[in-house]
Amino acid sequence: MANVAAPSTSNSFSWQVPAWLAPLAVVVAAFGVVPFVASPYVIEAILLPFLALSLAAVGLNILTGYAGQLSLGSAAFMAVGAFAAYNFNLRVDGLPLIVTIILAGATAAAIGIVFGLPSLRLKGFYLAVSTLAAQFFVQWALTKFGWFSNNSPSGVIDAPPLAIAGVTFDGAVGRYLFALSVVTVLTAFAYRLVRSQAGRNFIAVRDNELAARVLGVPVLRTKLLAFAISSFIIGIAGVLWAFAYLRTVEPHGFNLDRSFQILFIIIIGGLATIRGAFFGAALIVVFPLILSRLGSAVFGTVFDSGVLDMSQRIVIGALIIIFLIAEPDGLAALWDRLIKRAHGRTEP
Amino acid sequence: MTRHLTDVGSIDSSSTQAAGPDVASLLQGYDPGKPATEPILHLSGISLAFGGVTALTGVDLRVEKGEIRAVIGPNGAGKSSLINVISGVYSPDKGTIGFAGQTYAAMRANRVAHLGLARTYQNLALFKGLSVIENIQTGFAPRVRSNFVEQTFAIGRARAEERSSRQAAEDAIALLELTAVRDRPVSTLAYGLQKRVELARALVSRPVLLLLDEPMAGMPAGEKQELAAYIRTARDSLGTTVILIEHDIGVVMGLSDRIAVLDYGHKIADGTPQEIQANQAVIDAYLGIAHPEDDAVAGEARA
Amino acid sequence: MSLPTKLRHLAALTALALVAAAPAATADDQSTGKEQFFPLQSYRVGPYAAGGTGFFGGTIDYFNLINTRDGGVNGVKLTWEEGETQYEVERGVEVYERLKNRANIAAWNPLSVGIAYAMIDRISKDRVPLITINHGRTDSTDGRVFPYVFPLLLNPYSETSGIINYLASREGGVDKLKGKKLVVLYHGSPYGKETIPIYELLKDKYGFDVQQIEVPHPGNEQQAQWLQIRRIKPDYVILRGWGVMNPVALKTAQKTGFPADHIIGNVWSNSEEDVLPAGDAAKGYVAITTQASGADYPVLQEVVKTVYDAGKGNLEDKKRIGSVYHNLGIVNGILNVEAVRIAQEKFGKRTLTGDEVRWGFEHLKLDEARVAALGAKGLFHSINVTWDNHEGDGRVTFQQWDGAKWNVVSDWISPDWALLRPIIEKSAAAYAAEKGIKIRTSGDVDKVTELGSEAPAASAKN
Amino acid sequence: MTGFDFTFFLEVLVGGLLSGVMYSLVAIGFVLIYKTSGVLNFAQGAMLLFAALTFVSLVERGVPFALALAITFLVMVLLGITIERTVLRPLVNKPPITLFMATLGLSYIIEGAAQLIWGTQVHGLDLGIDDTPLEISGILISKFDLFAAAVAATMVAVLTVLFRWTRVGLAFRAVADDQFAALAVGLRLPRIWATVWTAAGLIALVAGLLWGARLGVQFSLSLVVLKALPVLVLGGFDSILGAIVGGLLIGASEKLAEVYLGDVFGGGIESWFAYAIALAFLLIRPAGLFGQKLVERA
Repeated sequence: MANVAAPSTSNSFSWQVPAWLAPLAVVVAAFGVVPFVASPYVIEAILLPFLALSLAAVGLNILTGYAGQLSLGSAAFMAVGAFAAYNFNLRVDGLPLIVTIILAGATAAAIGIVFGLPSLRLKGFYLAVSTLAAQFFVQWALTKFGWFSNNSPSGVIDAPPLAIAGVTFDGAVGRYLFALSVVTVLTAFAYRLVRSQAGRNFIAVRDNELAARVLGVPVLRTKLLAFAISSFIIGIAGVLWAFAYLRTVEPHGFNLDRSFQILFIIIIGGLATIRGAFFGAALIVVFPLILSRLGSAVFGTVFDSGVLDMSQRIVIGALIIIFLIAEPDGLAALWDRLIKRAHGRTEP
Repeated sequence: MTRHLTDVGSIDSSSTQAAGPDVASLLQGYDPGKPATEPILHLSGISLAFGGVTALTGVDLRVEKGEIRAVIGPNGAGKSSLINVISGVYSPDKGTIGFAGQTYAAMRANRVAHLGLARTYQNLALFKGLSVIENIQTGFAPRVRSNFVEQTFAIGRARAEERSSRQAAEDAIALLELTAVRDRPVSTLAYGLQKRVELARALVSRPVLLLLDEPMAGMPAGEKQELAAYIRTARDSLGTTVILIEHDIGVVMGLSDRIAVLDYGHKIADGTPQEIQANQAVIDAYLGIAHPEDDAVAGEARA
Repeated sequence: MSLPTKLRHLAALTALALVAAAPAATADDQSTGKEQFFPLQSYRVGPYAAGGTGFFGGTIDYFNLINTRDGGVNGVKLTWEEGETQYEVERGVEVYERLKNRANIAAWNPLSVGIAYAMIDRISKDRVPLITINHGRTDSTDGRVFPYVFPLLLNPYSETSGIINYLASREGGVDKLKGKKLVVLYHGSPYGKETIPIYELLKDKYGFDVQQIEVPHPGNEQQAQWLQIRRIKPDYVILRGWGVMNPVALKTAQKTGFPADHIIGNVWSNSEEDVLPAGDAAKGYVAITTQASGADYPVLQEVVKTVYDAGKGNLEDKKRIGSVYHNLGIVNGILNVEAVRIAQEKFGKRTLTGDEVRWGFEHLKLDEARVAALGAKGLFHSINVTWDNHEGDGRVTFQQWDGAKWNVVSDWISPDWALLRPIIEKSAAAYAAEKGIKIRTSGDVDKVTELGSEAPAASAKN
Repeated sequence: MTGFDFTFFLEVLVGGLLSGVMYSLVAIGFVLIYKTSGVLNFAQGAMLLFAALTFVSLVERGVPFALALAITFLVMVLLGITIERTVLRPLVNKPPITLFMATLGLSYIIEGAAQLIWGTQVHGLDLGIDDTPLEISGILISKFDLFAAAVAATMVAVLTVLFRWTRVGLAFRAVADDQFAALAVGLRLPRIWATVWTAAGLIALVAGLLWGARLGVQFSLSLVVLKALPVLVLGGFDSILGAIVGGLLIGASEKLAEVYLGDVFGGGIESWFAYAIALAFLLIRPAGLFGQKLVERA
């Protein structure tokens, strides 16, 4: 009986950094260093949207990246989360913020399951288009029924102050720390999840649904679970977007463009990687700012802001295509390669 | 070989409990070579057609516990349709399927695993995004009772389940000698290795009945013999009954206990390899006909 | 094979550039000269670009006029910087965060309800006025609760009342409204729904019949709505539209045989961009406005002469000079500049703090004589902002589209402010209670953050 | 609501059917590309905007109608070829979902480019068709809608002829049935794709002009794809007949629902109702309108 020749893996020779060290360092820096060095502008205009969108992308990645169910309705679940949190906070006296957030996520999860039901019958583009129903229905319902926005005449509502156990997360740094904590906890959860049996089931359903079913993977339950967990996380991302970042909640901000934006994040960052969501969000949030700043620095007032923004739209579209062609595994894979190469160079 | 047999012995004793009482009782009656009185699988009068094109007509098939049962036939004879009927991918138009003491009009794909059935595919159906061991662990799915919260936080039932699925996967890896590649992404493996991973994935849940859909298609001769040996190991050490669909007569003759021959959806012969070799109908319908050796690419419908 | 490789390198390079390029920090522009800075959250891209280019073009044109012709406001130069928002809230917030630390900010002018809402907390903390001319949050009219927010000239409630008053004058008196049938066709958004209760209120008061029909966003299909209208056979249809919904409404009205001159547009349905795509179907259509269109007014002539003829005009297409949005921008420029001027009279002819400019807005009284002196007679009527009335009793007029341009077809009409004020106060009081805001009294008005006592940058630090 | 006004019902129905034709017009562009390359081309809306904007800008610059049409035609051909070269060819053999995402990126590029080249101004577009209503036994019918329906019918006829009876059509169908097989028998896939994308560009031009005449040529024009998507779900992504029948069904039921059920839901339900119809239909009849293998299709 022939034995399989042991393949020589390159990393078996090199010294190994524990896998948890890098993320831990990032988290420590994010908590311990960033609040002291980042200007309010960086926090308010870059880090807060970055955190909220990263989290939304982590959520979508579970559904689309891991479980293979393409969704174009992410923004709707963000909206559900934001409005649910607003209403729980408003209507239940003395509800702790943590509970409010969890309930908001649970509400989004429930709605996610409802809109995930077509996935039991539909696949691919048919499913993707059907998730648009969520997008339009949720937006319609939130504007239609004034109750959701506490009958505010304009439909735009103000976020309540963020306070946990008497500690108020006011000001830019406070809201940043609040958002960062939520994102850290949920990312850790997602990281564990995708490595568990449930995570393996997601990938099995994605890669070969029939084989998964014959193997005894509960395919329908797995799909609905993916919808539920994904919506839960995206819903909480919506809470961060509304409560920590913009401080107002309005349905228009959760439109189809936002759904596409989140989808772009996971494509560019890398499907089915947790890190990818953060890489992608960083690019999508920071890149336009750099581009417009660079543009106005280079061209001055030759072009008005419109031209710059138009070019930016083109560049983002082109980036997506370039990534799909050249780096289908996204920034996360690119990063790995860079690290590997750097590694290779330092070693004799 | 001996080393593995001892390994397998230890697996058996440790996993009887996990396998569940029904499987255990089924295994107890196992006695290789001698057909038991009650067949483990009994197809009778199975007919199947796709929009007027007949795939199977009145096929009967008895499979005894512990045997390696081959189904052969030329291209388009209905072999894959038969395996898809047994594994619940297709529902037959007529006929019944008797399995483990129950009779069904049709199997349901999402239930077969729980009944103790596992299969491989003519065109590999591995989960490309998972590593070798993760692929194999997926085969443990029918035993999983814990929910995602337990699994995520490794608490409650999930803790024990993860341990036993890991153990079962490690056992299968050892049995099929995949240790060197256990953590590699499955998509990076050579074709023959992938076939073996698929076999391991099917075996990990200790199936009562294992369906192999052209496991050797597209393999060089040497690898075929190797895989045949692994299949025999699996049967010998785990007591799994095997139904094998294969093109390559030579491999089948050496590997299987009994052979059924399909042609144009009809069963034209059934018997021991020696009987089949001597059967004139088979020689006419099958052996005399030249056929393309490799049809792994132009595969039959998997979906 | 070579293409993907090349692309891969390109992707790698881009990613590297992104990682390397740290986000540009905001540079504090500590200029020593006398100047007053206007951050402009403009939008020249996206679905509402037409409105953005006209409005911000007009405001910038007027600032240029003041700088070139007068050398600034009493020698204080006006400066500005644009930040593109695409009408999106988060981009507006980004621009706000980027520009808020600049020195000498006079006021913010976002021309977007969403952005304005997101800024209310922030500018209140920073003590810089937020101008939402013709739009914005209705209850911010109540200066007792919203000291820094100014929905100048017209809020949505006044607009509604103005339209009904116009219909009354067209019918020959308020009593003639009784028994008339109106349909309000509104955009399916918070903006569209905001005036529903006001129409109900006015219905009860005047005894007309009103049905309010929603058009889902974006409004590119209105067959069903107009067939309903055809069945209702109303005397007037009030169009509370937005963007593409407006021309489609006019086109569909024509298709279903409803006369255009019985359709009355609101303030977001009153521009050239709203009627041009409808072609002939828009002929005869009437819409409310706070500022007349056309370039015949002296101030516009001066803009053309001083700014455009010197090649410094902001509009790319000179034909748009005097268009509805451009003139709204000009009026917005006038109001901002005059507020600065009024504040200078109190605090000295120097660079002012935002809070001092706020004081200026709260004393922004331009009567007809002053408006005429500014060269804007007929362009807009007058304004009288006080510390507790941040709208300033703006008058409205109605214009009719003749296929090529708008013509004014009514007098200056006053909305029924007395009727609306209690609703506004109630809503503002609720907001104050929710936010724990102390309601101001007239005594608080003159308490002003002065230059140096607390720099705006310091208050922005939270 | 007392008494059922049958004339009114008919009027709503006819109006809905005619609206449906406009949806079909957009949907056909999707179908063409899906049939041959298995891609849901989300950039169809952007192409529509680009075509209409190019045409109207040329006309406004004094180019005669026919010449402007010809130039736009050429531009769309170039666009089709460019897309094949730069996007499709490098992505050949990638999963459909990847291609779909690439078309999302493509739509950003085309939208940005269209507005960069031609500006963000709103344009009126007059095709010279009077949109006064015809009254036929008490029912108002729009002349413009009739014209649009005639154009759609002509287009479908032309496409049918093209598919059934020409060599190109044969190649199209071969590719649609099995890309690998087509490749194997030596059909030149790139050329066929370029042709198909060009054809889709032309459909975008026709649809863009008709929709542009209704809405004005502006950014929102690209949003009409959202009206076409439920039609595709209902009719199947790969059936031109499905796109037509689906469009009619969606148009009619959406309008009837808005008028008769609108009050129940509080109005404004059109934005999602079409999706609800399409989904409900698929759940009841998973095979779709014409028995395509909708559900198993990945």
